[in-house]
Amino acid sequence: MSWFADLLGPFRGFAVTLRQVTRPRVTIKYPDEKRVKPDRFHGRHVLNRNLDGTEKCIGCELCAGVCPAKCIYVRGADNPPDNPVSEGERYGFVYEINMLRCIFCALCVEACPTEAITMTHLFEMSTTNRDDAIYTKDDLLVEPDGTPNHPQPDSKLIDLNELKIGDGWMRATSPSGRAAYAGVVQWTPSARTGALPAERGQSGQVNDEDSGEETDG
Amino acid sequence: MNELIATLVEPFDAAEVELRSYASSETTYHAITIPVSDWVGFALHAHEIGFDTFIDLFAVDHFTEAPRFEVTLNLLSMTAKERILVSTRVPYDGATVPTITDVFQGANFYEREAYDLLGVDFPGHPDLTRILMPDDWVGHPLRKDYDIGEVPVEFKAGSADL
Amino acid sequence: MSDAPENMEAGEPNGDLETVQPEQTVEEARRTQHEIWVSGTEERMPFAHATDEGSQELLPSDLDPALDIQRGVAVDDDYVVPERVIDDERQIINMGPQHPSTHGVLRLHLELEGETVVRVKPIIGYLHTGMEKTAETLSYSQGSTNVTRMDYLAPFHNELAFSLATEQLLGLEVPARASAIRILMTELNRVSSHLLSTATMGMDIGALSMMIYGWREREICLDFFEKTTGLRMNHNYIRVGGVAADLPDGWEEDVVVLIKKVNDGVDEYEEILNENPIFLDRTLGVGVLTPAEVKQYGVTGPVARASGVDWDLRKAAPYCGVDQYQFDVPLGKHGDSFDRYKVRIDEIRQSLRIAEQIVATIPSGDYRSTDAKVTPPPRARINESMEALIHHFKLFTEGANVPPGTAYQSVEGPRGEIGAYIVSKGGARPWRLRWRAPSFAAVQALPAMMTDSLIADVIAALASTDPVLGDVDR
Amino acid sequence: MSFFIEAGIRVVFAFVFLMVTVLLLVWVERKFISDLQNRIGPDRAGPFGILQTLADGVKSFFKEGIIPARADVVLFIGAPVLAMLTALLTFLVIPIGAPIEINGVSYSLAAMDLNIGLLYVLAMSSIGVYAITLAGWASGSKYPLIGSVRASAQMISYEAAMGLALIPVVMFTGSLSLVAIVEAQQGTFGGVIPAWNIVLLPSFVIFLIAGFAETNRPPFDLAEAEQEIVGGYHTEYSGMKFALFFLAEYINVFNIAAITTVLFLGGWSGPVFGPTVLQWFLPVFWFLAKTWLIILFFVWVRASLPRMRYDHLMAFGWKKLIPVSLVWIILVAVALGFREFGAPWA
Repeated sequence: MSWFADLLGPFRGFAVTLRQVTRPRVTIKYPDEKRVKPDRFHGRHVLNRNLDGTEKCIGCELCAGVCPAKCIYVRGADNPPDNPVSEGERYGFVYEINMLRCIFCALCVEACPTEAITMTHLFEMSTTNRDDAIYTKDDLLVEPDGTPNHPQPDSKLIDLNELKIGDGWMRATSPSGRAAYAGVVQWTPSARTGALPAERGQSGQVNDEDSGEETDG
Repeated sequence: MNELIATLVEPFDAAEVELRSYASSETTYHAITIPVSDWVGFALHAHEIGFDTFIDLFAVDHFTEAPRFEVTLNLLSMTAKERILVSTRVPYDGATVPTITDVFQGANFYEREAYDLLGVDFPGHPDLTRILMPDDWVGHPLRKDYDIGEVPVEFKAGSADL
Repeated sequence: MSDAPENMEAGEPNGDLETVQPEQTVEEARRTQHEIWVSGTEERMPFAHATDEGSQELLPSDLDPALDIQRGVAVDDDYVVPERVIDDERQIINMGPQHPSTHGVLRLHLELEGETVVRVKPIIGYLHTGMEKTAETLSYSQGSTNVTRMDYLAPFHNELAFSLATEQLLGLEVPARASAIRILMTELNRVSSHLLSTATMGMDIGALSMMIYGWREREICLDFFEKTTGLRMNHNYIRVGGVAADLPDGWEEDVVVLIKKVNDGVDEYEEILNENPIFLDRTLGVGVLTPAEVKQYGVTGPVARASGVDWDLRKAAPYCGVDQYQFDVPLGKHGDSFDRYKVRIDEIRQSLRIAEQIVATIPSGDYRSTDAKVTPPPRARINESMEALIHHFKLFTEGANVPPGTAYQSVEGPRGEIGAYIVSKGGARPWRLRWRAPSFAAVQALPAMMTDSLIADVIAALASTDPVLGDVDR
Repeated sequence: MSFFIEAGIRVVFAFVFLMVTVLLLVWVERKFISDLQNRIGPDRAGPFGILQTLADGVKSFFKEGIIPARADVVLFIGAPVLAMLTALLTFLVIPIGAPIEINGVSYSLAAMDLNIGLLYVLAMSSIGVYAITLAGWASGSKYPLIGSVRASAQMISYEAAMGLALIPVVMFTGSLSLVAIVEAQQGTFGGVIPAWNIVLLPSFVIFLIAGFAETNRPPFDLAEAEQEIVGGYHTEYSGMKFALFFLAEYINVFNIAAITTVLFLGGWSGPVFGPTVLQWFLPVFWFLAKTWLIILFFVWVRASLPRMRYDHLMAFGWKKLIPVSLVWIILVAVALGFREFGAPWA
């Protein structure tokens, strides 16, 4: 029957296309349905707070220094001794990100020594003027209870819940290549996400001894 | 230095050969430096003895060093599985390297690119015009004395004196 | 700088061509025929024709020796140059920079006689963003964010070439797991790139569904990249010294599923295209590139292998231990569009085969060099060790210091040899980064493929060459 | 007077019917092709995106009409009108159902039942070539010119094949009137197989292939070949003028499918039963069902085949289709001769 198969060869494409009718669709109805993004997704930045409400940012400007696109502007200031804003000696007095220049490489997340700047799953950030794309500290910093802010909270496209998840890249890069640190929690919990577990690591085990408590997210 | 490379550089007294190896690999390649007078002759000779695959040609601006421009030719011998990087140095005044488009057709675009971005002249090239930059561009951007230029990044607090 | 070659005399005047006078050199002809506007002035001279492009203009054939040189060498005996009609009857059309199938902003000046393409001139530079210059201002740790954007369909390969070249300068040994991860990601990247290429080739030839199917399978690859690196393109994942992060939880299952799905998808493409008489008519014997031309123009990768040139850097100059995996190098015979398509399809299968082996054999251990001068310390160490904190700050502000020297490193990208040539004069930034872009050479070889074919063949040849203009222009 | 009233009603009905059909047709094509490609397809305007075409039409209507500087204005505007006109006129002779008898008067369900209907169809599609050729020429631009040259060569070649494919049908049924052709296909062979002209299988296949070429549908859409010559003859068209071309193309698709149904698939013939009103509508239903099946086939082909190359297309038309048609005509003639006069040796 091989001659028959040869004869059908040119028409096999018709069968392939017709077969697709029964397959599930690969496209989704975007603004109505949203793709589930992976943990490490690089989305909009947030500035985190500690569980006690103090800011994590200590104004060290490492993020601004490492940024290949030079899109971060930080100016630190000394903490007022009576009412410290951050845990350290200084805090980020001005913190701005020009989202028009940001390339979402997440080097700032890797650079931040206090896990103050992390990335979330929100990427719908279109604006109608250039000014709105410059995110100030007010837009970036989460509330003391962990609720994130967004400059256009009412936009239909935006699911603000996506701002509440994230930090995957910070967790993923924390071991910095050391197998010994895989599965070790190396960060302090933040008000936005609570305590986060480490990734499973190469041994398949999560080392939870440092995290202290179970995560809820 | 293996036999093929020895044959390659043998007619050229002034050629210097340096053996380098790739990262995380045992494979090696040869960096050869020749005077500019031997440039076309070397290319021809290399083509004859088997380095017939043209891979790359580019220039480097060393700026602070005496012969300022370095033009490097990257050739491959697929039969011998050898790679050579042939370089020559030319000074700022008279940064001219004779074209090798007669030996390797593929050098055409690459010499145009080197001319366009670093201002090295290739006399004899059939169509030495700018290739990446606009025709009316002034200067050669990859030269070290070419100003990088800067676009100020807009920030809300950036201009305000806080 | 007057660069008009002295030996290039203009030919006899041919017909009554508008403004070209006899006894002009090429340079003079350009100058008189095309008044272009001078930057900095408001003045803008009207162009003689709608297709004028200053010195990039396709001149009458007797005035343009450059293209005759580009027309191919050592061609087959049956390569017949048809007798030219006089230049008056030529029609020049611009294909691109805005055209549905020029893969970005490639511009082809086509000289037509009816539908037959007599001469082709590729014009590039519309996407030139000076990335080689940018690289000189970025440190080695920032550099991979830059190079990954050059060939945006092969970001991992670009990062790998850059990282390997830097490691060559540093004399750095990379842990085995890092190498395995690098190979896994680059091979999957090759799959995704070839899938896209096959898809767009189908689209360009008019097989609409092929487009969607190719992107469908590519999506699976991109999903895996996104899960691993957080980004779908331009990952900045392969860094100097290793990779930025370990593979994500559950990656083994993902890769196994990916291999199965992509293999099934590729089967479908072959069912649609391989025996389709129209597809065969459109691609067999179209856009032929001979092995001699391949070597002359420096075309590498699948395009070269389709012409029967057995050259794969993974075999010839293996990097990251890719030689320890079993795979074949698919070769074509005729160097035509169909062979290029077929070589890509076969390479997808071979890459998946490598990925399969990596899942089975990946070693555990560190996945980034532990050299404190290259790799930042683990996050937990920052709070414990003063030295770690200093290293952290130094690496993220200044970057890793690299000793002086030069290094060339090439990897086998989806489009051919991606070469990174770094000149270091010490310090944390490259003095010069030269990027050997495979598409650049391929674009240069386009006239050899397209001359004396039909417009439809131009598209088939271009699609099967698969140039990425981000790579061409950098 | 009553003739004009009746004609007016028929024309208006035909126009409305065509417009609704085209709206549906574009939607069905987009939806079905998205099914074939694992996509969702249009789903925003109206339920299942059924109003998408309407939205696109309204958008085109309000768009600025751009006329290129070098265009020949009269022809540039006239060409889409001509394309639309020929497409609409072709439909007039197609009977979409069995004749309806009211008060003893039989009304044909074709807008007009010409006794040379088939010739008329061919004539209209020949004039349709002018629309495309003029559009390309009048644009004053290079890609459209190439497209229009391609189109004229292609459509003239395939018209020959199409005409030759129709000759056996005419010989078989003995009439050029489309209504008569359908009526000749009533009944069955041996009471089981419907007596449709599809028994003239080679004619059917050639006609269908030529139909693809005549309507500029993939795999023969060389005249507009987006990937090669950008948009072919309608590269420079936008707004309402483009929409007219677009509509004309889809009306032509429907026409070709309908004519195929009429000529080869027995037109409106099918089981008819029930009360009078149902007996009026069932033939229309059978006709539309067959036509839509062919349209879906058109879409399916579009999703499955790449575009042919120009020279292959011409070679295919002249070297394959036309010789096969000629041979087939002779075979049919001989067969008919046997049927009519008996074997010469008998």
